[in-house]
Amino acid sequence: MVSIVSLQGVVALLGRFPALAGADLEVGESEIVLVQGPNGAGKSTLLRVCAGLLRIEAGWAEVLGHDLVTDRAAVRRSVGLLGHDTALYDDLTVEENLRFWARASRVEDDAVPAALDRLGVAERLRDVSVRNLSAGQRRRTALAAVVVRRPHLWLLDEPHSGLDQSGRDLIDQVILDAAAAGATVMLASHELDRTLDLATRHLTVAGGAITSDERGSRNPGGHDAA
Amino acid sequence: MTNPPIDLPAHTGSRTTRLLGVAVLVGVVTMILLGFFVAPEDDLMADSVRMIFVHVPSAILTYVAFSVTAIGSVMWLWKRSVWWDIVAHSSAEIGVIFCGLTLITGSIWGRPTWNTYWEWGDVRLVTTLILFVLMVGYLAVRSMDGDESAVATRASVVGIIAAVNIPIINRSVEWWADRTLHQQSSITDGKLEDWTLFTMFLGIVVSGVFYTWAMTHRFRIAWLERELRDGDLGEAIAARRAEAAASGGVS
Amino acid sequence: MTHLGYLIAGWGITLGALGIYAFRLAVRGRTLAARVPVERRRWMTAEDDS
Amino acid sequence: MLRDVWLIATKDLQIEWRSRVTFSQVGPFAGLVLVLFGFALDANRPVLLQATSGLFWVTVMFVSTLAVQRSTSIETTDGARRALLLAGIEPAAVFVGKSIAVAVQLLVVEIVLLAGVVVLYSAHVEAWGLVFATCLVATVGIAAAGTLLGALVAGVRARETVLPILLLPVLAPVLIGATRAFDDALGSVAVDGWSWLGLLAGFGVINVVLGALSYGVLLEET
Repeated sequence: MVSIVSLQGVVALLGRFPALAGADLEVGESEIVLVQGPNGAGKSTLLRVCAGLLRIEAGWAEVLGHDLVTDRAAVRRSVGLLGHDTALYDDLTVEENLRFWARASRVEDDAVPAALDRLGVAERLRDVSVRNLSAGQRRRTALAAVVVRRPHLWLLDEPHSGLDQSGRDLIDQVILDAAAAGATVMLASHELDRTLDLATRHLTVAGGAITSDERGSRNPGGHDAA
Repeated sequence: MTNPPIDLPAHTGSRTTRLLGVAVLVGVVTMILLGFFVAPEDDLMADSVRMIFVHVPSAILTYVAFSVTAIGSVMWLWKRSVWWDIVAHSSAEIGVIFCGLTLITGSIWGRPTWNTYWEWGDVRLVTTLILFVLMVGYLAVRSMDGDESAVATRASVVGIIAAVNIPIINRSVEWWADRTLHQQSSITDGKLEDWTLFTMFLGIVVSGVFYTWAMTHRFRIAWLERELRDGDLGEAIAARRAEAAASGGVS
Repeated sequence: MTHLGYLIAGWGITLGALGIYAFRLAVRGRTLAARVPVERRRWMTAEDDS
Repeated sequence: MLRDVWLIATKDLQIEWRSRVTFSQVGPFAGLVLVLFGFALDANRPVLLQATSGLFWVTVMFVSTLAVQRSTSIETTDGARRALLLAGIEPAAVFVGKSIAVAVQLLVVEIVLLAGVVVLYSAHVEAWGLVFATCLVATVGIAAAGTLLGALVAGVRARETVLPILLLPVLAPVLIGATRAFDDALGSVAVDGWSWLGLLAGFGVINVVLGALSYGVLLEET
């Protein structure tokens, strides 16, 4: 199995608070990993560490073959992170935002219309300023920006929040397609009823460490085991 | 740590700092005696020349202190050394005091000698004022909210910006004023009497010793503050892991 | 002595300000040190012991 | 690298073109300054003419703090800073791109101000070449120092007060140098204006280099 994420005893600080206090994790190709746990457990920090955004205070970590201790910037271009904020510019239109982020990430911006279609962002909305979008439309646009990048590792923090039923279904499908295409997905979520079936693995995070790690009902890269 | 040290004092002093402190006190008394009774009056400035004994040492220590801050800033960015970060912060705080004193004594001295409290045409005065504002800005950045290492990084960049820009500020003021009232290096042109020179250098030494004393105490205070605020990282990690254990045991 | 007023002001402010700062440092050090457990007052054991 | 610089600069300018946030703050402010000083000093036209160049550059200084604040808040309001890191753009390219956008906006303000002083104060420009060269070189320095310090206070509560405290003293050489060069160009004081351009250029180079080197650590930290 090719190792995509490999953490050993990782400690990461927010200020001086050890948000991760010795996390160990191995994630392989095409896995869909659900990260669950109470608020403040360290889920978002775990995703940010995997994205190469946080300094690693102690321990060892490798993501997509990049050593995060010595050079955490190198991995960034290959991951897609959907965080709590959507990283969209209010005064640009939906399409302009996506084209900007595509060019910034050095991918072709021809993929932009297709990605917007994929996320069900209606044609009439594309020339609207992001400022005028609803929270759900904004979230879809942000996820479209991740889709455009075609990342090898998807890091989704509460991807379902603020979305209607069709939006949630759409996100599940996007995640499944990504995994089927060989990407690895880690998603932090509280919506267990929805995500438990989706994931190939269930991690529980508490106190800045991974406290349980179970196989899910779905096999990596394959279809329903049931 | 087998024998716990007995009777540790609850203050930031030590034998060394007490020695330094005594040296400063002796130095100050000597300065007053030499400055007011031994050093002769100046032909031009009469007794007002005795202001030099507090003004010049303050000015020199200002630049020493801010140079240390600049070095500490570089070392923080380069090595992420907390030790240097505290040094930079402590030195800036003491430097601002010396800088303020330089401006105040300078302008008090300016009144009898130049007949004005403030002379915009004077290069060093104006540069020192700008430096003062910059370092107040440095301390303002220090007191901003945000996590500790972010604050240290922001402050370090300010320290470096100030250090890099001060020469060009000085240059610009120099050209702009195109004249300066300041004593054209009164130290080297031999116009000062021997005792005046000696007392001034003694003043620099005494201020330097005071700076060392204050730095030591200020450093230890900053260290204690960190200890109180963060505790030990190892303990924090242990506490964090205990949360995990409480919620179901580590796999 | 000429300019005595100016001199007293200049010297007084300098010594006064530095004195007050030194005093405040010492007081702050004492209050803080009292609140930190003995084993974490590092310099006392590491550098020199009085 | 150049491609990224262009991308960032056009993005910031496009945002300003759409929203006109900076312009709507700065326009009335600059107009007000011109008119108020006109009232205050008009009884004495020679004094007004003498003060023109200083007035011009003091206004530009204040405008620059507004422009920099806006330029910074574009990236901080919705976490775009983090996204820029993830996109893998060189921080130096972000710095240069944002500086260019700020500089272009400042240049527009300067042209408007220039028209203002010519019309309202009847300032007589003797050397247009010197005026434009000064604006260009001074603005590069202002934009670079401003963009760097803007990133430094980004996302902090007291940023509106801290930014001017830091930026204005750093800009002192620009204020002095550009004012002197304008004095020459407007014929109000007999100095050699071109010699001041060297100082302005030096300031620009130093602060562009400083910004390009340190923008990255600031972007990473927050």
